[in-house]
Amino acid sequence: MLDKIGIAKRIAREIQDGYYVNLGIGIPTLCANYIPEGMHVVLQSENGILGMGPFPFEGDEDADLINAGKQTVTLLPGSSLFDSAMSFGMIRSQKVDLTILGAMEVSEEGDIANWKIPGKMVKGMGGAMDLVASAKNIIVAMQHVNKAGESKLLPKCSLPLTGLRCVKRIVTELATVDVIHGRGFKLIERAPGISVEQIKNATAGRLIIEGEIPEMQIS
Amino acid sequence: MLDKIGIAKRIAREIQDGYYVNLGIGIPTLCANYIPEGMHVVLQSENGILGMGPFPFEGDEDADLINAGKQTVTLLPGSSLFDSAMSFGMIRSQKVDLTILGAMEVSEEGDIANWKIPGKMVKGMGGAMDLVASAKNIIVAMQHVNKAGESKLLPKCSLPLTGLRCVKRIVTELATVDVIHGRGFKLIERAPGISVEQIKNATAGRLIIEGEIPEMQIS
Amino acid sequence: MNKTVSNAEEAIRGITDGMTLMLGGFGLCGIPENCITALVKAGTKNLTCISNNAGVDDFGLGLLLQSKQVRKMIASYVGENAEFERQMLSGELDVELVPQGTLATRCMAAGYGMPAIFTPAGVGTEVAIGKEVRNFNGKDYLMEMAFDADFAIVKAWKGDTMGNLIYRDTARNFNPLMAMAGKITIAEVEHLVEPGELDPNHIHTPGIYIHRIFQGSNYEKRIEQRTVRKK
Amino acid sequence: MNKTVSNAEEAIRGITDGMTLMLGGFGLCGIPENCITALVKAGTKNLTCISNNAGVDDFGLGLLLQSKQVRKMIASYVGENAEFERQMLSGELDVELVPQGTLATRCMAAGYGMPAIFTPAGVGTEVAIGKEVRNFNGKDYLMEMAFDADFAIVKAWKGDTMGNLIYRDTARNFNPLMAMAGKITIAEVEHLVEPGELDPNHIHTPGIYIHRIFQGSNYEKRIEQRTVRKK
Repeated sequence: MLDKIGIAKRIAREIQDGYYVNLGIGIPTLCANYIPEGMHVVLQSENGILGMGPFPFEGDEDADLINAGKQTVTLLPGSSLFDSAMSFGMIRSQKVDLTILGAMEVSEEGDIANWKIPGKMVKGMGGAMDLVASAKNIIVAMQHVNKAGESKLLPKCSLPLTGLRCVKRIVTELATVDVIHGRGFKLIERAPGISVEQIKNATAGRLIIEGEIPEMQIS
Repeated sequence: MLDKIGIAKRIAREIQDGYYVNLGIGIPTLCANYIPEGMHVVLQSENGILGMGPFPFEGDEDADLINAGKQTVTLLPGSSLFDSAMSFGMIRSQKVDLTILGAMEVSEEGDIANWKIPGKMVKGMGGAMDLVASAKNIIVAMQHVNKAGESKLLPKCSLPLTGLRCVKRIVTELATVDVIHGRGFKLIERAPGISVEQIKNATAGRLIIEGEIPEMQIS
Repeated sequence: MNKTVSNAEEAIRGITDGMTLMLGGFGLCGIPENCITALVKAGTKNLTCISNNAGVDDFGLGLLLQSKQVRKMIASYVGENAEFERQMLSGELDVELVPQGTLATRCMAAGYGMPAIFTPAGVGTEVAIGKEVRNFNGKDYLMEMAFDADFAIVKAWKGDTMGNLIYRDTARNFNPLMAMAGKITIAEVEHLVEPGELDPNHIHTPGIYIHRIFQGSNYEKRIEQRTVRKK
Repeated sequence: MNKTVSNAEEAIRGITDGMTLMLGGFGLCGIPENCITALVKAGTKNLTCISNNAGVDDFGLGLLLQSKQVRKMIASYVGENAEFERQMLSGELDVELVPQGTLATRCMAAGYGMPAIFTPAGVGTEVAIGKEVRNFNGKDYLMEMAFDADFAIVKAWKGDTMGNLIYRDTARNFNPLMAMAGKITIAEVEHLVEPGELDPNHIHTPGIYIHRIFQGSNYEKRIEQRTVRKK
């Protein structure tokens, strides 16, 4: 079973040289730490940065330079700054190669719910609806089951949707799964030490198992 | 009867302190020379300038700094440069206070034709259709009659239109005339030495004459 | 063409009960601190505020919420504010949640004289309820309307007396968009200079959009999430 | 993330007969001189060119017209070009005239992922023929579609190897809009520098939009209307 860092490491393997990547808050943010050496990737932050760098050294924090999670960050050489309309313009026009975000639920069709739980305080969707509606390649980082032990990979989402038919791949503590439109969740890899049976039991939506399912390679 | 400079001088009186003004090619451009001293006016050029200055001194011409008529120009202190989308954005959102342009024909309804003569080579509308469709205050500088002696102030335009119901005021070599929607051309002023009768004869559209018509004041 | 006013109190003159205001900023970054303080002092009520966030309890837009001056909040994310939650649950405060890109683009549309825009954000979600859905090239889009704001209040780094503005780093965010969108736009800046001191190639907001400008004072520029690494 | 190519010939690789190209510039100001020369040399045919103007007979886009490589021209003003006129009248060349603001905004729409925009320009004129007219708040607007270009070719003043661009004065014009709109975008620059040399606050076109960049040479930067005053 993977921990959060394991999930981040596995997803980082999806990043290719030359990619522009938008990382959501939480596990997705961790992915930045595991981009292979020598690979040149530019991180987009939807509040208006391309070329976001790591957190500043203590004492170098600048209130004018934050990421979409409101954390103080830095700029790397070759970065650029822009307003929010251009930022979401480049997201809508699919210039961002890969978007990694968290989810509460994903359906067999690739629908995603990650912004609202009825009965709980609604904080807002922020940029999530824009990202999922436009991104050409969306990978979800999440737990396979929620704290109540219920599967988060469902035939249909029960929570209010963030977007329709948009998720391509899901990486959880148990498995890597692809969304095959019209068919269901296709099992791609098992997490180290996890059996196909365990994944099956944790998946409420239709799980497609074809041939031998390899174990994930994580450095 | 006014010459071109006279028309430009008369129109310059419409400009108020603090105005942002877009001047078309021809007579409108001349207006810039007659803005009263001490009045602060910012000229917009739709290719991407606010704060356009006079022509450069000989030898200071810069191929990267031209106006919408492709003439070399200069920048005044407080100027700004921007792309064509923002330029027409500020035109469409009516941030430009006054637009002065030429016309081939204007109708009683304020329709304007100034871009195309059937049978002749069409050069294109450039920014004219955007300007007339959006500007909140449009003054036309033109001759009252064409070279064939026909009135250019018509019940309806005969040439292909540039825009509908947009012209507020017309200044010609003979008169200042306002467009009153649903009523016609209202005579406001006579050019020096011109009689109401002469203006009547030169106006094919309905001319409204109410009370004594004063002669224009031109410095 | 000098648009300078002496301070925030003078800048916000004409903002009256029931008006719609746009306020720049993302989180607490690039917010018009001086004008918010002046609005609290003025006590203007029943405001509709369009801003990406709602501040925190004791800073930013949160101050206007504390003093119960806001009737309706239009934002994309309002998570950091307990008083906000209380007012929303009690029904004192109307909240309209708008996807962040939609919020930005509806501001831009107003500034660009475009009555509406199309975006795929929110298709198939509750955001789409009551909105026109239109298919272009096989993809569904929502038609979203341009905002209509009586005043826009923005914060820039540098400005000149003619209203030209330059923002700094991610304090740019919604500010240039809202600057274009207000019927009347107020800019507060950290450094107010004379015309000619800013490079015309580097202006982010041309002065034509700005009606009043002043140099603010005592900027706190609070950091919401101070994240650092060790040297 | 080095997007540098060695020259214009390499930059235009993949542009084939029948493609749609956007070319930046207003008149002869800010045009991609090197790429135009390379396209003439390559002899690519049946191009659809989207550009505000069509150059003059012996410079700019006029060179592509002289060599009869253009099948269709989409522009707002084409007045300075005798060969253009001849080809248009003879039917060799299709011409679609688009209001300048509509042209600019249709480029921006493509770059911003908006399938269509609304503008009042052209309502009630022949430009409106066949287009949807829609009334918002009592005013009529045309719905105009985003452009779809295989390649955009732009000219900037400075650029870095990651594709970040800064334009100079009115040579900006359509360039940043078209840069965002091309499926593949080529930038030629007068000065190519290393990442980190350009101030990120002053970038007009972020590198994400640029696929290939090179430092051009032998810029003529011809002036169309040399207007001066005496010292």
